[in-house]
Amino acid sequence: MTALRAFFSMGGYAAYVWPAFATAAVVLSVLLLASRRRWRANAAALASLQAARPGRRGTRATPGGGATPVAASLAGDTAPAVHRDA
Amino acid sequence: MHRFANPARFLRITDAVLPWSAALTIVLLALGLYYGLWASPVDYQQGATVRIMYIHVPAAWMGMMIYSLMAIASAVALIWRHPLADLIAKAAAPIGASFTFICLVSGSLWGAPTWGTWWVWDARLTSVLILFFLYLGYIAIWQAFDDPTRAARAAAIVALVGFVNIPIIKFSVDWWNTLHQGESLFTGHGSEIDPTMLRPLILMALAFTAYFITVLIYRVRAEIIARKLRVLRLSAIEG
Amino acid sequence: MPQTGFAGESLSCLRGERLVFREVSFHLEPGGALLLEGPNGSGKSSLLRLCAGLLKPAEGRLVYKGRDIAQDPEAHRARLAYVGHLDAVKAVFTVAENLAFWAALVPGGAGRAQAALERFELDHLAEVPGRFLSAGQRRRLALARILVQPADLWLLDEPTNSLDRAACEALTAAIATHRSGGGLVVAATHVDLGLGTVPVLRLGSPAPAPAVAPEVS
Amino acid sequence: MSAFSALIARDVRLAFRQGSAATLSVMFFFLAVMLFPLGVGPEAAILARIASGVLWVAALLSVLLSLDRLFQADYEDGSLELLALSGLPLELTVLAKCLAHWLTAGLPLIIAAPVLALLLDLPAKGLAALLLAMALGTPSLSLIGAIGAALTVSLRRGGVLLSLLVLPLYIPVLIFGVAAVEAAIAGLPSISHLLILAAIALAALVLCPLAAAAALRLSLE
Repeated sequence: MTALRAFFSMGGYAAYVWPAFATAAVVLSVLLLASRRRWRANAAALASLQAARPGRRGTRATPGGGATPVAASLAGDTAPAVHRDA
Repeated sequence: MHRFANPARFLRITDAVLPWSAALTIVLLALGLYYGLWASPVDYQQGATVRIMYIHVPAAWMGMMIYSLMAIASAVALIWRHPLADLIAKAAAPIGASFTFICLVSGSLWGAPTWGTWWVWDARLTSVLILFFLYLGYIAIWQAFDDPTRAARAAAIVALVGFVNIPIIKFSVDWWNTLHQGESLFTGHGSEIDPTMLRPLILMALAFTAYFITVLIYRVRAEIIARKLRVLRLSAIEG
Repeated sequence: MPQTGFAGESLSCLRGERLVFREVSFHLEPGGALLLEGPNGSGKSSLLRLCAGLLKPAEGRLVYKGRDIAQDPEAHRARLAYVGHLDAVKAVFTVAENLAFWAALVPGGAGRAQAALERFELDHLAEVPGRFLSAGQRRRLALARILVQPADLWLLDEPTNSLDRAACEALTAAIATHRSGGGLVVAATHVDLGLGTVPVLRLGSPAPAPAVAPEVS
Repeated sequence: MSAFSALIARDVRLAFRQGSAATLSVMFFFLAVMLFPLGVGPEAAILARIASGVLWVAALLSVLLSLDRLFQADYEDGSLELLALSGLPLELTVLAKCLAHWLTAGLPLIIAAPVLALLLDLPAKGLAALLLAMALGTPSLSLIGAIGAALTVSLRRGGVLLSLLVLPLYIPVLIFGVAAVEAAIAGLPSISHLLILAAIALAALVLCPLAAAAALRLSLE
């Protein structure tokens, strides 16, 4: 037990070492969770938005999948070369 | 920026990378903490507070590395108008700001026992503090514009201007510090760091990098989907 | 590719993430005029800003005398005069001072200032500070500014805003002399500018096909 | 060059015609400096010790306050887009406006500085270095500030964001400006600090118009 207590006392500097690690842990985990939640929320919103409007959007058969020719060509800036993947 | 750029390739790549980076983060973090907190010697002078170095130094490295990455991504976005570069820079900023904040807090905690106060205008800490405000400026400019494409280009300019100024600010703050104060606590640990201390430092730095990649993937995906949502909602109005 | 005059080839315009218009083309011969019509927000101003070079087309290009204007923006700027919604009149400067500044930006502009003022009946207001001018007088000052510039291409965005009948006639006359000298005019307006039968480019109708978002792959 | 000088003349005349614009930054400079004795206490010893820092911080803030005058008015009344369409390249337009801004905001501070140096008991040896350092430093403040002004010109309440963007970039000018004065007071040569200030000014002269013009094109779309 004493080894454990010695470990946590950090040679008397516990009041400095642990808060440093604690802030790092808190900040990094909050950032991780917030980022993941934001991704999940957006993905859900997108799914529901597309589910709610399949009639208008889904039927448009687009050759070769992906965006329609016009939309795809908008991806190019100067020369209207179609580059599908960013 | 292209409304219809198809980020399929990016999504495919990150699908593969995500599980690996997440697993790597956990493993490296565990190893780093084990070696950092347990299996490494105590400093003869500072005692156990030297362990804070394993958070403080990697966080400083990450803060500067991420800002450089943002500057490169911004340059790519401005010059080649690559539609994803903006999103990567925007997604990276909060992560960089968090690391810089961690670096400041851990720096203050590390110095407190020997300085007797919570903050000393040490050259390194002051530069990191200024870097923190560069991050805040970058994040603020994104939110200032209501049109995302304008915000993207304005933020790219801010990132590049900031990046050009970082060495000048670093030089002037270091120079200012030697003028007013001479020696500072941190110079000690730079050179004669023995290998047993170096190992946790590197492990923690790698752990932070893996963490950065993981969170960056989440945030960039959220941005891509957010853009699609905007496009869908806009076309709903036009349609 | 047309070698003379000013042409737009399958232009598409993105304002932020909104598709304003796409596949718009036009061709103007020297001395020609083009009217832009369409509901608000249909992109009339955006097309004019594209022609001026303030805005880059998302797709397609603008060609002047056979050369893409993006290749030499400075030369393009030198050959155009643009009148937007705002009049750019400084309240603390008099009418003459306002015009003199814009004249100083172009070679030989000063010489044409007096004639420009007379053309739009502003000569008697020369010493009146900008803040005392009515909206119509400010608009006439903005129009007088384009007479000072040696421009082949006039880009007019709702030029007749707040103009009285006499000023409209003065504008029509000015456009006529400009076109007779081989000048080109692109104007967004819903008021008859007395240009006679002139090609009209209708924007915003039928509504461009709604933007299609790619399926989430 | 006539277009370039015509634009400078117009902006300077505009600043003086609007009356308060030019004197505003000097009045703020005075007020900001006057606050310090009231706050820190009137003892000459303390004031002399912090005088160069106070003068430089106050000068920096008064330039910062007058930055929105650079593009805001022209953006709102449509002159800016006409200037962007004029024969003068946008980078030169930005340079002309920065020069005019320096003439109406930076220069008056240099003229007012000796009086304020007296108020703060700045040692006489430091005065020459102060004026020289401000002459070399304030142009950089206008040029660097132009980038922030250009970025926030289309924003309704861009003022706070402007200072958040610009102040970190002012730090090198502040550090070497004060160092030049402190060195002179200590009897040391301050030439190296002045040279660094000059280097910053030259770099700003070249790079800032590019960045500011890019930012302006963005908001003129």
